[in-house]
Amino acid sequence: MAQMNMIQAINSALDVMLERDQNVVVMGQDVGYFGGVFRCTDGLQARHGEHRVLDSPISEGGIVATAIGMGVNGLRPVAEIQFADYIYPGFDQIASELARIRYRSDATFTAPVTIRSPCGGGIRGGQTHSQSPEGIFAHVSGIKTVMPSNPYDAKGLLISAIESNDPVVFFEPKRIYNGPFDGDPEKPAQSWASHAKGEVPEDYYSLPLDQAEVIKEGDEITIVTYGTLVHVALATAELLGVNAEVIDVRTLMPLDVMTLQKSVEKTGRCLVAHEATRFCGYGAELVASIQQACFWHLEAPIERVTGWDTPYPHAFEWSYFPGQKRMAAGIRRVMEAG
Amino acid sequence: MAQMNMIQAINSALDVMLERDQNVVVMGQDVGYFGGVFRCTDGLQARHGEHRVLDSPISEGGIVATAIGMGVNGLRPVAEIQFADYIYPGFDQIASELARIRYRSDATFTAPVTIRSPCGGGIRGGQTHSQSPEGIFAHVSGIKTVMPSNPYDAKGLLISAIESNDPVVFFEPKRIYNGPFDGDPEKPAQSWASHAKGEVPEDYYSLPLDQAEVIKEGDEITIVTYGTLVHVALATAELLGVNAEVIDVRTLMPLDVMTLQKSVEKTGRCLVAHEATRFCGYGAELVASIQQACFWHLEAPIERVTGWDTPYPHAFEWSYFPGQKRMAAGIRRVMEAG
Amino acid sequence: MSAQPKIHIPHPTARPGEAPDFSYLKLSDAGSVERPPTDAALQDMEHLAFDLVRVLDDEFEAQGQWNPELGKDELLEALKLMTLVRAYDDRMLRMQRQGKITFYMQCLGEEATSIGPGMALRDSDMCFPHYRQQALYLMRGTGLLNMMCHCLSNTRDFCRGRQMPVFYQHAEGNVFTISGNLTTQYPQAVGWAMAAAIKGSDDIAASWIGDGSTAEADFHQALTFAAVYQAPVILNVVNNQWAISTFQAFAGGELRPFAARGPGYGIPGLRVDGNDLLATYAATQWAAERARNGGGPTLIEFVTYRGGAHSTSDDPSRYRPKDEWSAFPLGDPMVRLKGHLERLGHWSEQEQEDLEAEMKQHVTDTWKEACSYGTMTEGPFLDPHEMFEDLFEEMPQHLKEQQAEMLALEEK
Amino acid sequence: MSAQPKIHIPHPTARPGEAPDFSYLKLSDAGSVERPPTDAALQDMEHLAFDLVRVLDDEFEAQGQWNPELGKDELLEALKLMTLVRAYDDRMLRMQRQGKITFYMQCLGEEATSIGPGMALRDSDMCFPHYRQQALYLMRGTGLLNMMCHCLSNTRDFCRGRQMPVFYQHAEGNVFTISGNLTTQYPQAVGWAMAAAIKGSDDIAASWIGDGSTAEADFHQALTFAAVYQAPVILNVVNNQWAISTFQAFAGGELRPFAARGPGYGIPGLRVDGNDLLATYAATQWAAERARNGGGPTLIEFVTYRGGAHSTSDDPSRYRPKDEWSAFPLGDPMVRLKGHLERLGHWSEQEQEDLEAEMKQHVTDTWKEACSYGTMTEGPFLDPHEMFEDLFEEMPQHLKEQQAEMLALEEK
Ligand SMILES: Cc1ncc(C[n+]2csc(CCOP(=O)(O)OP(=O)(O)O)c2C)c(N)n1
Ligand SMILES: Cc1ncc(C[n+]2csc(CCOP(=O)(O)OP(=O)(O)O)c2C)c(N)n1
Ligand SMILES: [Mg+2]
Ligand SMILES: [Mg+2]
Repeated sequence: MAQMNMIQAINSALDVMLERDQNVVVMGQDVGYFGGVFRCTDGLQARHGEHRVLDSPISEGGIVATAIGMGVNGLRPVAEIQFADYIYPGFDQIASELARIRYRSDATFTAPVTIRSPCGGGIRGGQTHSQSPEGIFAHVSGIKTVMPSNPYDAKGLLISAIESNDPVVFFEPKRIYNGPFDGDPEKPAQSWASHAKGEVPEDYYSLPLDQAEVIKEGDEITIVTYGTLVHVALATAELLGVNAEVIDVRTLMPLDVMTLQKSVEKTGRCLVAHEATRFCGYGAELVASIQQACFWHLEAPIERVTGWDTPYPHAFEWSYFPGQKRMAAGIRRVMEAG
Repeated sequence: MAQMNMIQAINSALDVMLERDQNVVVMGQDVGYFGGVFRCTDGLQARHGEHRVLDSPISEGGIVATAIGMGVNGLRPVAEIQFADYIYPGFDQIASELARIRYRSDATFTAPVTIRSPCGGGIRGGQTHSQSPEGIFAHVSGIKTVMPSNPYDAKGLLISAIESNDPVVFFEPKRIYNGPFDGDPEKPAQSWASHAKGEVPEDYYSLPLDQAEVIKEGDEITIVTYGTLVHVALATAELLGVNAEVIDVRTLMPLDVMTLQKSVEKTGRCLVAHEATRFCGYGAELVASIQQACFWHLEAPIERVTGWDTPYPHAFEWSYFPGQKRMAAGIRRVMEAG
Repeated sequence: MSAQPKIHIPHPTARPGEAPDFSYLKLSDAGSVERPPTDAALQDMEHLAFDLVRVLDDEFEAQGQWNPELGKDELLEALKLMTLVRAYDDRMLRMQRQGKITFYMQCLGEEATSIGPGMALRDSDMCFPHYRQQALYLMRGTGLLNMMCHCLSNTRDFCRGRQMPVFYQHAEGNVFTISGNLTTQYPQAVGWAMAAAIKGSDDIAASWIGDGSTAEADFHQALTFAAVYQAPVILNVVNNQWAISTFQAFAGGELRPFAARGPGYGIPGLRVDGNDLLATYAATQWAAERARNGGGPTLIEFVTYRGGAHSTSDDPSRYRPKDEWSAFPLGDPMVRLKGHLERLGHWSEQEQEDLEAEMKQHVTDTWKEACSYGTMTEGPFLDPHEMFEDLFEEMPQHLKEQQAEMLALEEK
Repeated sequence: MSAQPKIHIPHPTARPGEAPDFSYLKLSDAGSVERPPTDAALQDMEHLAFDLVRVLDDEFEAQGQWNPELGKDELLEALKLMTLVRAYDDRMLRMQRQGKITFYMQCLGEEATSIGPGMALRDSDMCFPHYRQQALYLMRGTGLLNMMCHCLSNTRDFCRGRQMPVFYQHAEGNVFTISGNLTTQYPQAVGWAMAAAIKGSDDIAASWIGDGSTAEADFHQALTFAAVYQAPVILNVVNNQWAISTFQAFAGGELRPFAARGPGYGIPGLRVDGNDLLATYAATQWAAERARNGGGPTLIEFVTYRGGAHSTSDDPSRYRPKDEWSAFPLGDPMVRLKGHLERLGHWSEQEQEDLEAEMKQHVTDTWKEACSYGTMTEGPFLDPHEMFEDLFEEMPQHLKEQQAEMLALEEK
């Protein structure tokens, strides 16, 4: 076992897969010689060659499209979109093509492409470097959508994504690349070194792409979340002294409803939380699925704690980010209702 | 008053606005000389000139982008995307630009663009001519999303969309262009002529962009829906002899929660229905909003009747479309629960 | 403010009721354009994007350096295929009119833009077609029966009813699954070609789009990536003068031919007589050799004309003269190929008549067989529960539940 | 399978530690390129996409037909602006390093690519810049103070804290709001220009992007729409040789200059010495006159060099030689402009020193004033509740509720 931050864990996943499978190729803007603007691909080109770790033109549509073509021709491309905010020029190729090639061809053609992209705020990136668009991708039938919350999961889930014959969109919350973040920007930065999930095997391992994880057991309330907000939820519940069960969804599509259901049937109360905007976001699906599965067990309405329904403003990062204050208010609303 | 089908009503809205406001321009593929593949712009170029009703190159991204530029320069463009399935190449310009220009510039720049696009299945269009992507647009902060269910609303809402200084994405369920459709494909085609909402004033009028409409009052269950499924809901409830309150959402964003809440507080039971795929779709937001607003009044879980979470297969159009059978089952589930 | 010319609005040269006018088309004489070596430098052949590579002259004789010197068998094979495609198109169009299939798209008049290239490629080269290259599927062994069954969405449909008619696929034959979304396959072909080269294969990729489709973003993405990585790919633009109702000028064909986009990116552009099978073959052969030898991509514009409606949903008499096709200066590819074979003494009017009758019969027989696997109105039908399959390799839980929901409803 | 050359991977001519090598840049002598009339036909000036329009020679003398014959006042105005921009960049870069602002992007070495064009345009012409045209905002009256306040996201920030530093805007000055998304403004500029023409105005639009950004889809959409409608627009590509870590070859600049994309679409392409203010002015003047008279769009490539890091988040020493800028054959635009003024006897070393000191002082004073309106760490601060405003013309109910939620929490 080694200590890794999320960047190193992702780098390690790519390295392991480039080594194990000659068909794996890594591509994206600045990922080659330079090693990526967040260093996730650092050293990979030097180790695996410039025909397997490719710098790409600044064209997200072209990156996804050529990755599809490569996938159809037997490669297993892992494409980086430099920021999730810039994935939209590639959206048509993802939603209309990548998600449908297997289906429309009755599985005679497939494109096992993984698209990695850093998402979320917290690095003063303003409205164009902070988005969390996972809800949009979760709604597109035919792709899997993943968001890890720690180095251990990041590596194991990314390896599974690369090995999957289904296309996977893999969002990496950049705020927790270097350390867990509990939602309090005043605190000194944490590192993954002191965190259990910062222990990461150097070799190959994989994690299932359809299982949520109960991060902390509890019986008073279920907090269903993923990405950065897992850490905010844990910290806030502790602060409030609420015995919360915190569930990390991990794979947003397909959703592991069973794990959520079990928990909410136990606690009777549920809070759903994410950093993305609220309206018609992923949290809505969580609420809809949970209320259907657990209606008779619910003792209070399911509440959502999310980013506001505006862009992520540069000056108001911490007013925008759903931190401990909003999480606490959400927990209280759920706990006090009824 | 005149009898109009939805195509004529849309045509009339465009005509009225081209006449009233010299800044209104209409653009899109085949909309000019030809009058549009669904004939929504028939005759407009001849009447208003080829500099105000423009054929566009086959480039949805370019259409949206140039419409934005025109909007910034004082015009009020109404752009047609030939099929909602083909809106994605324009998605970046919609989500990253159109939705944010006012916001990021503190309202010093605005682009009052309306984007019209036919959506939905029922015309044997297969997986690339049948999509209902409204949920994706409803999730993008900064645009309004509208879908009318009849000629009267189509004209009034489209006029409001064009007059609005906010960008609006306006989806037109093509299955009901020529007549209401109650979900039974075996029945002879209906025409709008015999329908109350087929009565459409020839002149200017507008409808608010933030109000749902109670189409039919009832007290046993609330069916919240929009577009084609409004008609399916009405027919099915009647068939079942259930005294349903049927609400047409009309404007999906902003959502008129108050009207839904009032109804569900009265009925205690709610079914949400749309043609789009279910997972993380617009129905999830309806469920989430309603369960939060009306939790203490709910006597049963809110159910969803939707398209399946697959593409729209050519051969199985009527197995895919959420018709009367699925609507009836949904109503029964809600009515019998508890 | 001054009295200012407004923006330019492109117009076709003739509208319904007016006399067709193709004077805008710059034509070269057959045989007049030089054929550079396939490793020539771009700057030595830029004119190829403006000239028109033609082999067959008005007397149907093959002329000049681009003559691919096809033998009798190959020429006859091409003619047979063309005759078959036309018989197929004709039948399917009528079947659509009779409501037997929901939709159809002919390639009438454009047959040589896929048959020539298809013949000049290797079977292991991958094709990413637009929707008017039905000939490619026939050439690569898809089989008429399978294609008809697909158009019928019947029990033998290779995509199990998931796609509209004419959106074929043929993995074993290396022809990609057609998308309804224009131009998406163009940069995919570039990616496929890059992968071939990365894997050390000398297979190449070829893709086709229409003139109107060149305006889509994916055109640029394809050309950019192809140029940057020197991908072994042939990018074809079938300029049949019309998109749906808009003339090719609306995609930017008015000022410069589409082939001329190529050199701007550093990619050779060839403008080719698309109704001359010998020319379409020769151009592809040239570009394939160049690509296979590491010379990178080529952009080929085939100048042709859409002889029929855009699709069965279209009525071209609303926007163009009815007799435009007959006035098209590059003629009919079938008449020209047949003329060439006759000229060579390999073929006669009678033999052509017999061939047409034979193909028609073959199509009729196959249609009957196809219908025995089901039509839209008469069984046997595909099983609708299959609609949940193949979206993912393994069906996820929520789709299993939806499938169960569908089943449960039917049992009621 | 054969031993096959793999795909081509572009390489820069030098990596860290290696000697800079600009031999790939084709240069023309100053004054050597002819200036065609602004209504010339494209085919008579295709070479302009390959040549390099230069006015200032190595002795800083203005040469040839492109000499815009600027007067002393204009030249001095340009130099002052350049000096100001450099002082501003320098200060802001240091302020970012000290943590006073969160981010910054210099335009070091590229100043002439916006100052020349900005001067040659009319004030009513609309500019859609990339993020390295800070000079345009200064020229159009945005004001140094406002720009600094924006970078500080303080109470005077014109976008009320919504955008990252350097994403300026200036509606009254007709300079658009900058987007973080590359190239999106390019086709928007085309639409703006189309609208101007439709409305009967003779205002034109100009837009700027970088070399790397030409690979984005919007580049193609802009060129296509501009060509089809002959929109009165100037599309500038600032080729500063680098995107972030990737050399311009990765956008396809290796085989053909970016200016050469233009003619492929039917748009004149000019390749211009971007470090020669007289040339950047002259090229814009030419293109503006052409556009204003109904001659349609022009694509201009300014050849320059990114003197600094990509942004304050970047460390260029990881991917390129440290001394590359000093070896750049087109020099430093400020040195050249100053040299020209000296040569004309209008300016001296001493005057320049004084000017620099003055500008530095001005920037320092303004910075102090800007900070009085708040910094990221010290108040006064913007009111965060304003974040819900302006997304829509009227705030919809759900945003009112979210705003109330935020307020309620604070009261606790
Ligand atoms: C992305 C997208 N936009 C629009 C359409 C609708 N559409 C289908 S075919 C067509 C015209 C294409 O013209 P062209 O590329 O010239 O091909 P041709 O039909 O002439 O072969 C249009 C606009 C589509 N299928 N996909
Ligand atoms: C759509 C999009 N993709 C990626 C990025 C990230 N990014 C910001 S600047 C940049 C490089 C741009 O290079 P170039 O166009 O040459 O401009 P320069 O910085 O040299 O002025 C990249 C990749 C972005 N901002 N937007
Ligand atoms: Mg065409
Ligand atoms: Mg650059």
